[in-house]
Amino acid sequence: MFKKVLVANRGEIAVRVMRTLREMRIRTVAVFSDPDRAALHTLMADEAWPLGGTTSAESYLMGEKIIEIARKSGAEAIHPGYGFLSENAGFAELCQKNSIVFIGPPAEAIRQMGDKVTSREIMTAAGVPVVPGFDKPDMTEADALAFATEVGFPVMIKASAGGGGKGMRKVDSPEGLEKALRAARSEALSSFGDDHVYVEKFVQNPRHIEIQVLADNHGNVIYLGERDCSIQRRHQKVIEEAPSPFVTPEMRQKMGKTAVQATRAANYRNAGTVEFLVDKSRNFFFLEMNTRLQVEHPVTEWITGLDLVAEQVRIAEGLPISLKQEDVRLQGHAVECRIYAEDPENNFMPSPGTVQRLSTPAGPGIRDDSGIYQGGEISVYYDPLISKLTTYGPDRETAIRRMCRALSEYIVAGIKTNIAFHRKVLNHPEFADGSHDTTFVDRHLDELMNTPTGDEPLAIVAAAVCYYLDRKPATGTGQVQKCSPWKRFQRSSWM
Amino acid sequence: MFKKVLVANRGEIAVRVMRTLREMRIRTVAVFSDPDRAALHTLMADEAWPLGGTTSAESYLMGEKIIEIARKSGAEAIHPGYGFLSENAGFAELCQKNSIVFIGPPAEAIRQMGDKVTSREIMTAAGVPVVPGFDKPDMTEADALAFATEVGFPVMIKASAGGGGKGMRKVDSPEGLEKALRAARSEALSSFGDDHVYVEKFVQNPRHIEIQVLADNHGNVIYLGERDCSIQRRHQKVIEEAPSPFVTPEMRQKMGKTAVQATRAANYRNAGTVEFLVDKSRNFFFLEMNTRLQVEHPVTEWITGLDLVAEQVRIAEGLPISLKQEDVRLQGHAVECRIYAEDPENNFMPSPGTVQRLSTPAGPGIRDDSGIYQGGEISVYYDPLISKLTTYGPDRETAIRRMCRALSEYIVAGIKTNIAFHRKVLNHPEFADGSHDTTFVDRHLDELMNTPTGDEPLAIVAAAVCYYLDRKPATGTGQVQKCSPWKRFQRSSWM
Amino acid sequence: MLVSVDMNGKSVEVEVRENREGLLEVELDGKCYPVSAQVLPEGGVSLMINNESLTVYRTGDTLYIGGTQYHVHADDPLKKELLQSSSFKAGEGTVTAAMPGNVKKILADEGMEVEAGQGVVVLEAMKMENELEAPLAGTVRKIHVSEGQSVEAGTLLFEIE
Amino acid sequence: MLVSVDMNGKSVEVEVRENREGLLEVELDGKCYPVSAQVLPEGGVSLMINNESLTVYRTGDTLYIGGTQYHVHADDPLKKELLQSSSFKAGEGTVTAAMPGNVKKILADEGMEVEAGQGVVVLEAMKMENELEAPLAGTVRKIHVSEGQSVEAGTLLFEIE
Repeated sequence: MFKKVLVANRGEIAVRVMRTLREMRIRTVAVFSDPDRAALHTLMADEAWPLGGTTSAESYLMGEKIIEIARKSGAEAIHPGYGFLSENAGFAELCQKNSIVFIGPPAEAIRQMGDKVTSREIMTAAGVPVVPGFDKPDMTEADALAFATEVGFPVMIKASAGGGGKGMRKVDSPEGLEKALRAARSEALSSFGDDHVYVEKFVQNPRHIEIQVLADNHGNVIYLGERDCSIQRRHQKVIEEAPSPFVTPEMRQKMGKTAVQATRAANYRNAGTVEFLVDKSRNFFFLEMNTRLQVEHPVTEWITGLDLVAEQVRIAEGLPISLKQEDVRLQGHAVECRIYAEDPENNFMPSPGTVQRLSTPAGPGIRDDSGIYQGGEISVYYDPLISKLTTYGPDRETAIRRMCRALSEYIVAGIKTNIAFHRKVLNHPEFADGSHDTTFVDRHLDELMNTPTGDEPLAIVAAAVCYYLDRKPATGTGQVQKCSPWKRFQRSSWM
Repeated sequence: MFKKVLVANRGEIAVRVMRTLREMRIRTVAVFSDPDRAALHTLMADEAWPLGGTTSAESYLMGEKIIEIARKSGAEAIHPGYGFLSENAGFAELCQKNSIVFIGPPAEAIRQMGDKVTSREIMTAAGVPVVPGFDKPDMTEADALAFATEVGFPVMIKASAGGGGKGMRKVDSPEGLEKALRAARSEALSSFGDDHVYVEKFVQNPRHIEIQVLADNHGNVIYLGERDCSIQRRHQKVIEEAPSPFVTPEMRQKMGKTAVQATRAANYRNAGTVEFLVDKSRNFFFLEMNTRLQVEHPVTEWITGLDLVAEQVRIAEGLPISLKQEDVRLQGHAVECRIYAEDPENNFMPSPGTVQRLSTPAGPGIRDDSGIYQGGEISVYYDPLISKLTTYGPDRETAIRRMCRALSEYIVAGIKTNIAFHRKVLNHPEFADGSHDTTFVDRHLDELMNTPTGDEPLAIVAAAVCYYLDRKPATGTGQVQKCSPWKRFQRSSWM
Repeated sequence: MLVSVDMNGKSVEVEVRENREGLLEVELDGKCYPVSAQVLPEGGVSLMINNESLTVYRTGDTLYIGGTQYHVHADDPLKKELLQSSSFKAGEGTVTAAMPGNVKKILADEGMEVEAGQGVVVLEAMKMENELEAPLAGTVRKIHVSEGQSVEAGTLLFEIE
Repeated sequence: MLVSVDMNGKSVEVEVRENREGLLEVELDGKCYPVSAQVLPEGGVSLMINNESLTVYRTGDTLYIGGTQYHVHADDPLKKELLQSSSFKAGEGTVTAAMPGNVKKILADEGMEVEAGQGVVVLEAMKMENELEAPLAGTVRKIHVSEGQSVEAGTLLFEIE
């Protein structure tokens, strides 16, 4: 059993991983950049070691330095969270070279799944359905046109090394092909240092559905049902749920078995996710494999009762997965809303600043995985994800109603957030009946932005009353009482 | 379906009930006493109506006034929570007279189960095992002695109208009998206005195990497994869990069926709890039936996935229970710690005051049902229970470790709490192996009070550093940064 | 007290009065709301409008009600009117008094460079001081009044170019 | 800085120094802890002792560390010594100087009624001002010193009866 584990991450995911480590009675080591001296993960850890630096590149991406801290602190393993070094095959190798356990898959699996062309090839060979595509090292415009004509427009051009929508172009007709090829290649070269692109059939209005898998060193591979992540904005997931309202039991089993096949084909270990695009006829196509813990893993934890981080740690320790496929029981329904420090009314611009007031929802069926605290700072340097709010209920409707209730209790003052945006999505009839797809946010953006809540007159009354209370002379009337808590706090010897 | 429900309670249970009502899209009506103008339940409700008064008797026990508010506000039903009017048969009748639905059992069931002697009689007639006892309207000392000699000392003298340990005396030998009878009668008279007492065999070192039942108006009665509430201090539950580490599957079924028998015998409707004393040989005896929602209901909600308040509302609306006995699936393990505003080091004296800082635990498998907020007041007039913290895990050990982790994140500053006391109980080997009984706290009180945490030297270093930082002249050194958040807040136009 | 509230680009006037029982009466769009207000810790206010319970938190011009942010600016309508009418009446850089008052203070000298929004003249009207700002960045060409001077509505105060 | 810390009825002395890098060095029981301190919002302090991360919240004399409350009183040891030795040395109501110093201020007149704990004489010693309090409630019988006077250790300062 590990005695000490370093968490090579920050924010909500570092906090979430440390919580499980603490429950496993494993000592936690945090690393922190200069702006993160007072970040929640730094404060929560048993040990905290300075990385120095400000930007990600200067701090949380400094693999060598993190290894050095692991050695100095005596940590036997490193949990990379998601993002940063989590899908960096070189870092996984570096851990191995230094006899530190990387809590994640083998470097080779990361490398192969990280390359879109290689992963397509592996999956095709293993009989996993992929989106029809065409790839050749020196693909010409004529090659691409021939393929596109065969499968029909529109098609997608994608960078082989790609991710995050970079080096990607949708082509609707033969005329746009040449220009799109050129643009995608140049963007791929500048983003990934590699101009290799390929062409894929474009799946119309797909759903994004992914399968959570676990694989250990004893040959066991299991799947833990699916997550539906079709509420996206610019390829960024916003709301996820499990199970998917679109997936039938037969389809679940078929997708699950396919994901296990894919996992075995990739020689995969630890927790991973096989992502699929699903068309309206419920055909599913391999999209990519994420070789790490996903942001949205809590919805799977709710419906399975498992702790996926604990499973990751156990697998990394060489233990078998704690249950067999036939013992996996999916019960109830869970929904996740990603709470971002961003301004939906200003094109979703990140909104850093001081959290002047924080009130988090609580009560039955609520889980808040947050990385912030009242009075703390949200830095301009890192991801604006401040919390993953998840709710659970016996059925989808209960989970959604519970989420609406939870969001109504959530106050993050001092910065802008997408809390109200979430409520509008949840109350939209297309989301309520589960018929939405990945184009939902784009199609309804105006509506999601400009719907009044009905509370506007109350807000006006409230603003006027606040203005009045601020300025009214202090009289001793009964109904309007002013009791400043600041005075009370300032009297304490502390400040 | 109800459109509006009045919650005739305050504190954490009022908040918890309102959360479910909101999820059911039912409008919530709070009532509040003068000191509760800014209490959480007042702030959270859709409507809040002043009761006036300060003490419970002047406010939350004013049945007529609450009915009047229900009528004025148009509430169709009243949820009484626990305590206050929840087990007041007269109030349930008053509701009925005013055509307001009382979300709880019929008045007659409350009345019968509220009287210890009557409930014993009903249970005995229904074949439910009760602790061997003796009761006669004009019981003499000789009667009591004859009974005690037959079943063996020690015996308990209990008030028929009793509760909360009042009018109760343990008698170890014939010599003490007369004095104990006299004392119990006089205490019963002054506490309940009724000096009727009876004698019971004393069960040595029992466990307190109770069965949650639901009964609807369609003849359905189901049980939802047990809760083990053996960690008590002066008959006050402190830690509860479900399932009980002491109960075998056979015993669970037997106790469950007995509880259903008891429920039917009492002509019961809605949610209720049948409490049993269990001796070392796993014999169980009916103790009493609680005709309301219990404080510890969340542990049952965790392991069943049900929302008991939602079930209560549905049953009160005349709908059947949402599931059948054969569909009840108990999964995993849940633990509850009652967080009290009290000082364990000063004989558990209540500790009212201002919550100067509040930091609640979060993350996987944690639920906090609280009635307080940062900056709010804990009133001297009401129950010192400020929160029910519950944790869940696939097994007992995980749930307990998770609770230890959660308690380590819980900060309630400005008042004293029993948070550290809970951690000591959870870490005690007798609790860890599940062999404890209701005498646990009394037997280990010294140990639970005086164990150092090991962090004392750190506390001393911290105190010295805080003192230094308070007094040191402000210099611009790198490592010691002082950034007062108060200054920041005060700059805002609000203050 | 008359309060001007801006929300989503629209401006409304709200009257807030306190009656003898200390209860507030808020008039908006011809409707009168009785409001019991209780200041809460950390920027909160609990309002009861009739018996509706409304809990509001505020930082600056942002109100938080039930998980939603509202950007609401409340101000003295007189001050607003003075400012708006001043800057819109004459040429872009010409500021006049919107109502009778008294010049309390002159904050800039002729020939001085000012930013848009920088205070130039403080006018006292209806017992309230209102700072009249430069409507645009530029040079103070002329100040037509002096401290202590009484002015009528429409009096030319200063010009920026 | 020397700090006297009381905990569970026991008192220890702790030395806190700041080195050139701005890092604190805390000496307790002969052991020296290097401490990096960061003040947090709302009464918090983050300490790193070597690399151990310790997050502490404080209200008054109560420290909160990992869900546990510690009652810890920190004070100036000199002030404590002065107070204690003063009030314990002679008769109950007689207060003497525990170390050499200078009488900075007299806060009470002879014949005045004072509460227990009420300040009577301010003594400056080692550049620190220390208020010497009445050890019991009563009347100030005699003040033996005057403002500005230098005193030796053991000098009788005042008597309460």
